[in-house]
Parts: sequence; C-alpha cells; structure tokens
Amino acid sequence: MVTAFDYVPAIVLLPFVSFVVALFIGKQLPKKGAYGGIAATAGSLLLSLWVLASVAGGGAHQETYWTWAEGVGSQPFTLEFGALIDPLSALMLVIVTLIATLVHVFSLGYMNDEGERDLPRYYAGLGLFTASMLGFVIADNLLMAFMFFELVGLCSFLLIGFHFREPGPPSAAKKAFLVTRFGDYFLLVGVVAVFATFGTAAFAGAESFPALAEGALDGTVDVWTPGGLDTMTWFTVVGLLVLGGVIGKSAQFPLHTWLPDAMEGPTPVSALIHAATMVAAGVYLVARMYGFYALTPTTLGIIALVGGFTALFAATMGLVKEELKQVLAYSTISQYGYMMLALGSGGYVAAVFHLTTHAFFKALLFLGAGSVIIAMHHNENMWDMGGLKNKMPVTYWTFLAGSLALAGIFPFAGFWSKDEILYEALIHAGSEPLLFAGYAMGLLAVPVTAFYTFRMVFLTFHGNARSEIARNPEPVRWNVKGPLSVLGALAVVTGGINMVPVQKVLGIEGIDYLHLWLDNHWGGIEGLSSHHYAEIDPYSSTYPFGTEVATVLAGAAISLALAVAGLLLAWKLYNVAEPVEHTDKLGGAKTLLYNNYYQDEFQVWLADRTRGVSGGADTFDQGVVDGVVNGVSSVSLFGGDRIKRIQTGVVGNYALLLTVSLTALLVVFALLGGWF
Amino acid sequence: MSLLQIEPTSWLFALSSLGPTVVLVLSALAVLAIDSLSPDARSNTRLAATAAAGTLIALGITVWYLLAGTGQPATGGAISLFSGAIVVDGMGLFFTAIFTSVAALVVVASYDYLEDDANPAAFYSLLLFATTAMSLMAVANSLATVFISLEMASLPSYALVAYLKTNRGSVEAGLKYFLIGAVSAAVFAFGISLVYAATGSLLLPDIATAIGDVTDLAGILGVGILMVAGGFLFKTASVPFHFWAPEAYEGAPAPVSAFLSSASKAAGFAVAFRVFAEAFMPALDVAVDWGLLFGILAVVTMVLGNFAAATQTNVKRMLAYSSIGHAGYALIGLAAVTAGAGANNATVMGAAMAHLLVYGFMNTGAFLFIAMIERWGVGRTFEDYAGIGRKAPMASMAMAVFMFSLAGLPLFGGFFSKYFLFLGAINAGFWWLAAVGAVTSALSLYYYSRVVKALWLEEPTGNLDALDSKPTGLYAAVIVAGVITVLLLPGFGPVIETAEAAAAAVFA
Amino acid sequence: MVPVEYYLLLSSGLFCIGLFGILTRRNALYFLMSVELMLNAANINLVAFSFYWGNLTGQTFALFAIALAAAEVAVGIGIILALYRNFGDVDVMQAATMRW
Amino acid sequence: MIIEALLAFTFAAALLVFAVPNRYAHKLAFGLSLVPIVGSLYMWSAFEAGGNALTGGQIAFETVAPWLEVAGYQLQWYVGVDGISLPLVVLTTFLTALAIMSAWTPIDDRQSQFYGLMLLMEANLIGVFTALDFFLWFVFWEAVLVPMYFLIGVWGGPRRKYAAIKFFVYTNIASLVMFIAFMALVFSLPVDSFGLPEITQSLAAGELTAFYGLPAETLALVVFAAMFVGFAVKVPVVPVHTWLPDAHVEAPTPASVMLAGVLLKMGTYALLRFNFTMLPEQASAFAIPIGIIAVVSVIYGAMLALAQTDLKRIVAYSSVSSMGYVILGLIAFTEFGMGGATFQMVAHGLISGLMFMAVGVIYNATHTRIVDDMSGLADRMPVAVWILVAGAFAYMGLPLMAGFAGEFFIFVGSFGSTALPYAPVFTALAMFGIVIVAGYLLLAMQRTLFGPFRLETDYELTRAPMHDIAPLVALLGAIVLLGVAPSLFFDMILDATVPILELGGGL
Repeated sequence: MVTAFDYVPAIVLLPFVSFVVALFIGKQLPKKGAYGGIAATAGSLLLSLWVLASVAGGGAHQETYWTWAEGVGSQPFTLEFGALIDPLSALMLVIVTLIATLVHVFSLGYMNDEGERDLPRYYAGLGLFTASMLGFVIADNLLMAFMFFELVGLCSFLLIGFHFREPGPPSAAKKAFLVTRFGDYFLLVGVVAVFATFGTAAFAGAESFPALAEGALDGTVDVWTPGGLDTMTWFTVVGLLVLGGVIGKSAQFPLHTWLPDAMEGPTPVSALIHAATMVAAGVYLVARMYGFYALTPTTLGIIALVGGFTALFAATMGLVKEELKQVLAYSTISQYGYMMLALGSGGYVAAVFHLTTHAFFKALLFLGAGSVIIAMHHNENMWDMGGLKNKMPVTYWTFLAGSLALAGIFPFAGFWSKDEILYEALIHAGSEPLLFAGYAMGLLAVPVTAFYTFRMVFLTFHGNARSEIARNPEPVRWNVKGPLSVLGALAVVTGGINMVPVQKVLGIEGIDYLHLWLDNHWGGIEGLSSHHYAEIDPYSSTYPFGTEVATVLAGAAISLALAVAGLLLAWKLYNVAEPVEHTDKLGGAKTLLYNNYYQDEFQVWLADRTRGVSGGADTFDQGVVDGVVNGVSSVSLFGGDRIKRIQTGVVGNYALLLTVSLTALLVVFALLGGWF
Repeated sequence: MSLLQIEPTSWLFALSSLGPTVVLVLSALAVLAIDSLSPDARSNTRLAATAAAGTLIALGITVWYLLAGTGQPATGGAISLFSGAIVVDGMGLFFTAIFTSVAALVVVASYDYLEDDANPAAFYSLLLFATTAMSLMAVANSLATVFISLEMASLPSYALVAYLKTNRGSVEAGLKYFLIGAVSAAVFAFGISLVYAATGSLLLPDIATAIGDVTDLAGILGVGILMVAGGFLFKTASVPFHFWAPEAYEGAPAPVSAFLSSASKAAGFAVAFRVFAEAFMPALDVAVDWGLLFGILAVVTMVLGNFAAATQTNVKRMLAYSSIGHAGYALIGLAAVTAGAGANNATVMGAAMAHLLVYGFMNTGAFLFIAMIERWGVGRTFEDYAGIGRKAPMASMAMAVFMFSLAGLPLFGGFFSKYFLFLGAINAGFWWLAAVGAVTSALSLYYYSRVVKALWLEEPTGNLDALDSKPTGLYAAVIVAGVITVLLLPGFGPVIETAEAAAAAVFA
Repeated sequence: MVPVEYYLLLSSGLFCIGLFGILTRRNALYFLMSVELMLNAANINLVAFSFYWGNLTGQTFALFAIALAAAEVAVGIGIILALYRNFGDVDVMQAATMRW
Repeated sequence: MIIEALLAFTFAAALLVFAVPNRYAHKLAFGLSLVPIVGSLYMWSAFEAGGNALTGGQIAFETVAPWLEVAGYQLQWYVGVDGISLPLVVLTTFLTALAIMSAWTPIDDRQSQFYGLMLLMEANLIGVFTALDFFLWFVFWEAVLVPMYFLIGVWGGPRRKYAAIKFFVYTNIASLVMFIAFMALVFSLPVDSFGLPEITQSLAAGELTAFYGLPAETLALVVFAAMFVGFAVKVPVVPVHTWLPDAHVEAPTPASVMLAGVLLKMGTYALLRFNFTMLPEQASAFAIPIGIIAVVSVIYGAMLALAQTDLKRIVAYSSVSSMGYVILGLIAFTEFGMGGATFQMVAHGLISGLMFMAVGVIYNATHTRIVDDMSGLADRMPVAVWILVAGAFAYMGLPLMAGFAGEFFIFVGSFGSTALPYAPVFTALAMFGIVIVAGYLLLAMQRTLFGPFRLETDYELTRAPMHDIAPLVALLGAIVLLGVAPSLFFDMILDATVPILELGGGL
C-alpha cells in the first residue's frame, strides 16, 4: 500500500529538482525558474500535509534510504541517510514547505517584477535551500542532520551574497558562513564525539544515542568516554559541543553577529532564513535531540541562560536601528533566544510552539518589509518612510498582525507561545537558578520587543510621509499580497493550536493540541515524546504564585502588561505626524547600541589578530623554516666554494700538496701499523 | 732454482687469449699504416672506420669470451700466460669490455671532432695504443706488467691531452697531467721496488705468499704498499693524486676527457683491484690496513669531488670534479674489502666493477655531449648551455639521462651500480662509507641538475645557429651511450652477475 | 758485503732529493730530471734487492723502468716544447690559467 | 597482465606524443590518456580481491617475475593492486586526462614535450601505486619526479628554475633518507627478496634482528623515524613543506593539478604502506609527535594560507593543511581513521585538482593570480567562477562532496583512537582547520570573485572557453559522486586497511 511516507524523499527531492532545473535551464524558462520552484515547494507542501495527516492518523516512520559508509571491524559505525517522521518533523516539514512556497510566490513580485538579473541562480538557490532544510528536518541521525545543516549554511552563503556585484553582500555572505562555520566546528566535534561515545548517531530507537546516554547514566549501558571521564561530565561536554552549532546557526550570543549583516540578501531570502530554515535549524536540532539534552542539567541551564540573555541583548540592539530589516533581524535573534530559553527550561513544547508561531509571523514581517521595500524602491531607512498605512493597506494590516504577534499582544500567536515559554521558565526556575536569570532576562525583553516592534510599525506606516518615494510608493501585486494575507491570517490564529493557559484556567481539556501532538497522542515514535522528555529532565515545578492557575494568570498578566507598556511607549514617542529621533536620550548607551555592543568590532578585531598571527606565521615560515632549507643549500655551496680553492692552478702546489698528503698518510699508517 | 722462473707458453694460445689486446694493437698499427701509405690524403673517415672497427671487434671478442666463459671458472679458471705475468680471467675481460666500449664511443665521436684536424691518424693511434695498454692493465698479474702497462697507457694519454698543440688550455692540461703523472709514476715505481724489497717477487700471488713471512721488513712493505696505492690513486684521479684531473679534463679535447675519465679511471681500478685483492690481502693484518686507507681516501675523494663540483661555472670542469667524486665511490669497492670475507668482498668489488661499467657509458656520454658542444663552439659555461634543449632535443635528452644517471636517480643504470656499491659496503660493515656516499650523492643531484636546468629550463641567451649542423658520429655516440644507460636499469642483472662472478674468482 | 739497509737509505735519499727538486724547481726540465732521480731511486732498490733475493726479477724490471723513463722523457720534452710555444717559457708555474 | 598493459600503453603513448609535431600533441595526448582511464575503470569493475596486499590478503591483477638477483636478494617485477592502491590508480588516470585537457590554453610552447612528459608521469604514477617490489616501486617513485621537474622548470612561472630545483633536490634527498632507512630494515630481516608483502609479513612475525649493534627495537624506531621524515617531505607536512608553495606557484596549471592531485598522495600512500603497515608498533610509539605534526600541519598550514595573497599559494598551503588530516587519520590507527585517510587522498586529489585548475582558468583569462589585482570576476566569467566556488566549498568540507567524507571519516576514526593518546584533543584541534580553511577561502573568494568588477591587468575578460570548463565539470561531478556515495571506494579501502589494524595487534 502506498502511504504518505513513501513520498518523504520526494518532499526533499522536489525542491532539489527545482534547483537543478533552475540552474541548468532556468534561463529558458518563463519567470526564470520561479514557477518550477513554486510547483516544487507547493508539491512538497502537499506531501508534507499528507505526511502530517498520516502522523495524525497514528503513523510514524523511520526508514534508511542510503548507507553512506559503513565500518566493518572495530569501528562498526553505520553512516547513513534516513528519514525520521514523527510529530516534530512532520510539523516542521509543513512549516518549512509552507514558508518556502510563500517565499517563492513572493519572489515573483520581489525579484521578477523588479527586474533583477541572474534569476535562475536565485531560484536555484532557493530550491537548494529548501531542499537542504527539508533534508535536515527529516534527518534520522545527527550526522545526516549535520550534513544538511552545512548545506543550509552553503545556501545561506549563496543567497545572502546573491547581489555579488556590490561590495556588501559578498562580505555579509562570507561572515554568515564563517561565523556559523565556527559554531559548526563545535557541532562537528560533537557529532564525532557522539559517534565515538555511542557508536551511533541515530535520533530514535533503542539504539539511538539519547537512549544509550540514558542507559549509560543509569549504569545499564557501557559507553566510551575519553580518558575515563565521568559519563555525566562527558555528556555535558558533548551537549555543549553540539550546542555550539546551534548557537551559530540560531544566531545566539556570541555568534549572532552574522545575522544582521545577512540582511544584505534579498528580502524573501531573509524571510526564508529567519522564519523557517537556517536560523530555525539550530533550535530544531536541540528539539530533535532533546532526549539527550534533557539528561544533562548543566547543558540545559546554559541553554536557558544563553537564550534568555540573547533575547534581551538582541532586543536592546533592535531599539535604535534605522533600517526596517535591521530591526527585524535583531528581533529574530531575540525570538530565537526565547526558544532557547524554553528548551533550556524544559519547555520542549513551548519551544516548538514558538518556533511555529515565530515562523509565521516573522516570515510575515519580512515579506511585509519586502513589500515596503518594493514600494520604497529599495530604500530601507525607516526615517524616509512614514504614512504608508493608507498607500498599502494589505501590507499594513498584515504587518500589524505580525507585529502584534511579535510583541506578544493577546490574542495573537506570539502571545501564546511567548507566554508559555516564560511560564515554563518561571515554574522551573526554582530548581535551577540559571533558569531564573534566563526568565528575568526573557521578561525584561518583552517590553523592549514591543517597543522596537511598534517603533518600527509607527515609523513605517504611521505619521506623514517623510520622503518623495514614501508619498508615491510603488504598488505591489497579488504575488506580494497573497503570501502576506496567508501569513497574516496564520499570525493571528496560530496561537490556537496550543491553548494551554486557557486549558489550565478554564479547565477545558484537549485544546492543548500541540502538547498532545508532541506527546505522541496521535502517534509518534517511542522515546521522542514530550512526556518522555519531561520525565528525564532534571526539573521539578514550583509555582511562585501559589497554585498553578494563579501562576499561569499572573505570568501572563505580567508579560502582557510589560508588552503593552512597551507598545504604549512606542505609541507615545513615535505615533505622531512627524516623529523625531529620541535615541539621544539614551546618552552613552545609544552609541553602544548603535554599534551593537561593539560585538562586530570585537570579531573584526579577532579576525585581524588572526590575520596578524597568520602574517607572522608566514614570515616565520619564509624566514626560518624555509630559511633553514635554503641555508643548508647555501652552506653546502659555500663549502664547495672553499674546497675547490685548494686547486690553485699552480702545478708546484699540487706536487707539494701531494707530497704532504702522502707523507701524512705514511706517518699515520706507520703509527697505526707500528712499523718502526 | 733458476733466476728467472719461466714456464713455456704457447704463443698462439697466448695471442688468442689476449685476442682483444691483439686486435687493438693491430688496428692501431693499421691506422698508422694507412696514414703512412697516403700521408697527404684526408683520410679521416678511413682512419675512424679502422679504429672503430678495431675497438668494436675487440669489444665483440671480449663479450664473446665473457659469454663463453673464457678464463672463468666455467672453463677451467683463469688463463695464466707468460709465467703468470698475465692472467686472463673474468675480471680482465670485464674491464676490457669497459675500455673497448668507451674507446669505440670515443672513436666514433672523434670522427666529427677531428673533421678539421690536420693529422687525425696520430689521435686515433694514440687512443688505440692507450686502449691496448689498458687491456693489458686489466690482465696484468705482476707488478712489472702492471707498471709497464700503466705507463704505456699514461704516455699516450699525456700526448692526447696536449693534442691541441696550439691551444693553451690543452697544453697546460697536458703539462699538469704529465708532471703529476711523472711524479706519481716515480712514487709508484719506488713503491714497487719496496714491495719487491720486502717480498722478493713481483708476481702478485707470490707476493701474497711472501707477505706471510715478512717480519722485520713489514715497515718497508707498508711504505711500499702505500706508494703503490699512490700510483693507482693517480690513475683513478683520487685524492690526493687527483690534482691533475680537473685541469686535464677541462683542457683536453672533450673526447679525450671522456676517454680518460671513463676508461683510464676504470683501468686504474682494474689493476688496483687485482693487485690489492691478489697480492696485498695478507698485508691487511701484517703491514698496513689499506682497507682503512682506501676508506679514508674514499670519503675525502667523495666529499672533495662532489663539493668542488657544486659551484663550478664551467660544465666540463664540473664533470671533471664529478669524475673525482665517482672515483671516491669506486674506491668503496676497495675500502670495504676485509680479510677473510670472500663473498662480501666479491659483492662489493663486483658492485664497484659494475659501477665502473655503467659509469663508462654515462660519463663518456656526458663528455661526448660536451665534445658536441665544443664542436658547435657554443661555449663552456652553464650560461652558454642555456636553451640548447630547444635546438638539440635528442642530444640534450641524452645528456639529461647521463646527468640523472650520474646523480644516481633510480631511473637509469647509475642507480643500481651505486646502490649495490653502498649495499656491499653496508653488508661489510662500512655503513659510514655508504652514508657519506649517500650524502654526497644528494649533493651531486644539485649540480648535475644544473646542467639539465641550463639545457632545458633556461631560455637561449646566445646565438645557437651553430646547432643547425648535426655531427653524425657525435650524435650516434651520445645516443648510443644514452640508450645503454637507460637499458642498464632493467638489464642490470647480467652486468652485476658477471661482475660479481669475476670478482669472486679473484678472491677465491 | 754492504747490508741491504744501506741501499734502502741510499735509494730513499735519492728519492727525497728528487722530490725536493720537484718541489723547489720551477723549470720544467729540472722537474723532469728530478723525476728521473726518483725513478732511479727505485731502480737502485730493484737491483739491490734482486741481488738480495737471488732472483733476476728486480734487475729485469729495472731495465724496463729505464726504458719507460726514456719514453716518458720523450713525451715530456714534447709537451714542454708545446708549453714553450704557447707560454713563451718553460716555467711550470706559469701555466695556471685553469684553477678552482 | 592488465597492469602491464596499462603501463606499456602509457609509456608508449608518451613516446608517441614526444614524436609528433606540437600542433597535434594536445589532441593526441588527450585521446591517448582516455585509454588508461578505461583500463583503470576496467580494473575497478573487475576488482575482486579482498584484504591488504601487504599483509597477506589477495592481490588483484598480480604478476611476479624475477628481475635480477644480488647479494642474496631477489629483485622482482611484482605488481598488483588492492583496495588501497586501486582508487589511487583510478584517480591518477582520471586526473591525468583532465590535466591534459586543461593544458590546452596555458601550454603554447613545446607541446609535444609537455604532453609526453605528462603521460610519462602518469605511467610512473601508475607504477608507484601498483608496484609491490621495493625496488620496482622505488624506480617508479623517483621516476615521477623527473617529468615533474621538467614540467615545472620549463613551463613554469618566473621563478620556475628555483622552484624546480628546490622541489627536485628536496624530495630526492628525502627519498634517499627513506631509502637508506628501508635498506637497513631489510638487511635486518631474514628475507630473500624485496617484495613488500614478504617484508611486511616477516616484520609482523617479529623476525627483525639487530643491525650492527643496534638492537632490533631501536632499529625499528630509527627506521620508522627516518622513513617518516622521508615520506613527510613528499606529503608534505610542517616543517618540511617549504618546497611545495614554491613548486605550486611556479608550476603550470596542469602540473600543479598533478602535483597536488596525485604526487602528494604518493607520500601518504607510502606512509600508509610502509610506516604504518610495516611498523605499527613504532607508529604508536611515535604517536604523540606524529599527532603534533598532523595538528600543526593542519593549523599552521591553514594560517599560512590565510596570509597569502596569491591564489595559487593559498591553495598550495591549504594542501599542507589537508594533508595534515591524512596524517592524523593514519596515526589514529582505527578503521575509519586509516580508511578515511586513504579516502581523503583520493578526495583531496580531486578537490585540489579542481581548485588548481579553476585558479588556472582564472589566470588564463586575467594573467594574474594576486588577490588584490582583481575583484568581481563572477560578473565576467560566471561558470568558471561558480565552479571555483563549488570547489572551494568542497575544500572546506561541504557535506555531500568528497572532501567532507574523507575528513569526517578521519575525524570520527581518530576521535576515539586508542593508539593516539589524547586523541580527542588532537582531533578537536585538527578539526579547527575546517574553520580556518573556510576563513581564507571565503576571504579570497570575496575579494577576487565578488564585489564590483575590477582588473589590474590589461586583458579583455571573456567567458572561459569550453575546453577549460569541461575538466572542471568532470572533476566536480566526481567530487559530488564520491561525496554522495563514498562507499564506491570506501568499502574496498576498508577491506584493505582493516587487516593493517589486525596486523598491528588491535592497537
């Protein structure tokens, strides 16, 4: 019988085919490969929905497609490609394919209609990007995940640097790849360590590495550790190594610096990167192997701390940005910080929830921004905008929906997911002080987020137009408005998939669909359920506001109040006809924020130092290492030059030397032989 | 007991046993006869053909004898002639093959070299007489025949070096060669007289027997042996009797340089091997550890030759020094000989013999290439050689083969011969000789590759129009030498086996 | 009867005189003569020890040596002639164009 | 007899090409070079042997014939392949044909000699990888150097003579060191031939005796060290690498391709065959120094690459870096380590070949390789540039390309190694190379290929011609193929490397 699962490879391969098609015959195609891309991603979307339905129907699937390499003797590692279709990956497949499809459609408006050149390369890049991400999502083992993770990085390089004729994009692309590569280095060490430790990198099953790790901690399984290290310590190290890759890809502090620069890429690409693919990959990876992370409290604590810190840190930088996409970029970093906080706090479902809602509203915001950019003839400076509300209502309303979601205003999608994250952090903070720090920072980031979001909204859409272009913006077409509408709707309603607070407060059972979904309620794979994770994670719940319901309500109230406060401040400052910059009021902090806490400078300084060291190494190499080589040859030749001087050319000297040598030999051998 | 021990010898048998020598003498005389009969004719072609035929026939006979087993254990062992003053055996034939091959190449090459010469007959006859003497050196079994044949080989050589009477370089070279040669001959003769004084015989086997009885004359014997060694060192251009070599090879006509550095050197080793192996083996324990002597000299010779060659600007002089260096390698064949280790001695000496054979081809080829350049009148320094590979690819390729083979790259015959030499040395416990040999070989690669670099890598600087003429004889000789050098790698088996068998027979 | 050691001393002395001559004389002809002295030192030994050992080998060889010495001089004189023509002198130190 | 046929054909092809006029040489040489590919592919398809040729496994296409005998040792004509050598033979034939093709544009002088030398080198390389008698192997080993010497010296850049001589003398001295060491080893074994299997098995049986007062254990250590040094020069690893950048920079593109693609692999191949197969215990005794050499080669080589401004020099130093991985894989003495190292030889051969070729294509067009002299080339020669980008990513170890497979196998193999103390630390340190390699390649690409178009030299830039692009595409295809399906080679490699581990007593 043919099931949806038979078509899982097709989900990945369709966009790949579109990549190949666009690459080789894109020039000959109408719209330079766009239709192919749309068809492929839409096809993938349909198949993903079918898969989702099948999973909902009680199915789950794991299959190996291709054995990449296989050990035979003492290292019997099996390196293979396979699919792991469980509730998590099925959900993620839908998200990715949906966003990808919409981005493709939007690109018709943003790229084709704008007369960009090299479109086949663009669509090829999109196709490959989507395919890589989908491959990553279905990966059934860490190695495969890593491989597609890297391909995602490659695609981000290609797409961020799409406008390679300008100086900025190639530089940004390089930075994106390099910084994430730095994180991936740790991930790769982690992958290798996982293989060395467990002999497998499978995510699921009794012989998967999370299961083996659990067994090892229980003392039922023997695993290798380097130098006889304690298993817990070693697992923590491995977890942190893998986390390195996550921090890089998900743009967490301190490897977040590539992401704002990545705004050099075309806006639809930004949407894809930020909402559903590259940045999401990091968080998804942690969720994918959550069974492993849940075992090591230290790792979880660090994840939470990094997440909370990043959420706040990035949000503050978003406060002062003048360019639309820059604000969105920092908001992305910040939002992924929340997801990390959730994961670190044991809020596996909360993280996936936020991943989902964020995918929709961030894609929406980026596409909306893209729409504005089209209108503004690629001027992104918000101070040149203003008053676009009436000129482009579809964009405005959808953008507003997205902004409300981002700011976490009830009842938009973002509110629900962010609230659940903070709630999880709060109730678990009792057992882990790091969580409390994470929670505090996450909470502080809420008003900041609301403020910068609405500063952006007001500056862009409200007030009077501040430039000629803003007064006569270019109209956008269906292919822009369509995706915006779809996403706008989703941004409003997605919160509905996981009404945990409502369930808890009102006691209505069964509306926490996502919880049920991820808990294998309808089906899934043993050991990959949120339930299982909750069992093995080190946290116990405490309710600082007395009962559970009280805590839920109080937590939600606090975060909502803070968000509203931020919104109102933005309203007050920027929802005026002629807004002015208020950033000067920040004093010294302004420069700090403008310069992103000098993170870039620090990394540039690091890079310069590295180049300095490499220059020194080069000098050393040329001077000393090679100098010795040349020195040996020079000394030999000099020696030869000296030796040949005994051949003076005067035959009398020869006779003399000959006699002297012969006499010397006679004397030596006379002494040796004892002749006389 | 009669004063002279005479055994009756069948002259016919003697002549046939010495077939190569006889052929060489006859061809030398034939050359003189042709010249005398028609003194005014430009008979270069005829003379060259005669000389070439003589050397080739001699070579043919030698090879035939070698294959047929004449004088070798297979047919009853060494043939002793003239009361043991001459012994025809495998070793003698092996070396004769070297001399005649080299002579044949040189004769063929000289045909072009002497095209404008007024009196080529003198050249050919001197060459043939020298070769004759060398073939006698290879079979000399008495210090008397050794001395006489050695001098017989030297005297025409002096004349050949100084052959270009009006060329200051040639005359200077001849003078230096002659003067050092004369001194060395005197030292040699004095050494022989001392050996005779100590042992009372000049026949090599008798000397070996007598050495056991030498008691209070051990010192005399020791001095004598050292001085005899001096005579051989001169002939082989080894330190400290090498001083003539750089100048003689540089100044002499290039074919003569080829002849001297290949055949004459081999001849020196031929007698040295025989004399020391047959006569002086017992002296190792009694009078003088000549193994150590040759060891020291081998090291010094290898080092001096190779280091001095490294910075030369004149290609011919570089080759001259390299020739000294190769004498050092061949000396290992004597140095690694130890008393009572017959098989090992045969291995190492056989390797040295094989090396001399390979060296005969590659070194002759190299000098003949220089003869070709001299014929073209391009110049003598590395700079002058720049870009010749473009105009004369075949010859330059052959030269590259010679250079790499001389350096001991394992592509050509030169590798195996050098390798087996070192192998023999290591087997005999003289690993330090092999080590010095290896280090100097590494250095030699540098200066040999300079020639290749000049020929192939450099762009022509001067006018190379002269290269349009193609001297057939020179080309033929160079190419033949090159082909043989290449073939000696896969075909090294018979050579080394013959050489070791011959050496083993001497030590037996 | 004169002990053989005396002959050895005589010949060694002669040899050294010849050697000394070679080392000190610049004239090619003196050089040749010095070589002759050295060769004759060898001949003295050969003859003396031929007598000592009671065989004729040494004496016969001495005859050959004398003949060769003559031949050597002949070649030598020829080369010295050429030297004189080219360098205008018979000073062996003059011919030093090739060195190192 | 297929190996003999392959060798004979290639030698004959070389001679033929030497003889034809210059204007026909290229096409003829390319046509002729396709035949060895067919031959090697046939060998691949017919390959059925199992195990390691040296440790007593089956040897495919084996032929033995006596050559000459001396001092009690039999020298043989002894050829055959196993899972280690076959991939390298395939690599050689494949890369030679492509290198010949890529020579079309840059080689415009003395073509017949050039192509003749290329084919001559190919023949000798095949010989290196198939010879199983030490002497035969050594002859081929050294014979490879001569054509390369000429290729660099005659057709190279401005400092070609210096580079050629340096390459030639340096590597030859190294060979000499190795040769002497190996001789000392053989002389201390009760063997009567130089057949590598016989020597290996005799060593494994513990038959090594003392050598002139040097106890067997010490001798083995000394020999190991000397051979390691000898081969290390060829690989090359820090600190004996300095001939490489000079040679690469001066070499014409096809020669660079061969040098980086195949010649460097001779060193690692020999290390694997000799040091690590024959003397495993000594290898583990030297594990820490070798590990340090590997890591330093990776990091230091990469740092040097970062400092360069000449594209070719960058790629050259990166070869030093990549070869460090191979050393790490070898010293790890694990299945994946050794197998990965062998795989990496092939992978790096293809990738560095691609990189040098692509840089060559750019040089053909711009006549400069200096990073500062150009920018934005992607605008003018898109296909070549994007293939170069693909190659660069392959070099960085992008998954699904061959380089990643090799590197990952090495890493996964060496991380848990027991033969190498502190293996995780060494591995992790070496792995940092993947960051630096990304750094310098991306930096160079950004500056040269992207940004606004600018060129300092006076050349009209046009799209690269088809015959320049075709070999790049072929290489890229091969790289991806091996990246997706490494087991094409990896299975047979493991087949041949696992016995080494068993021989080493499960180190």
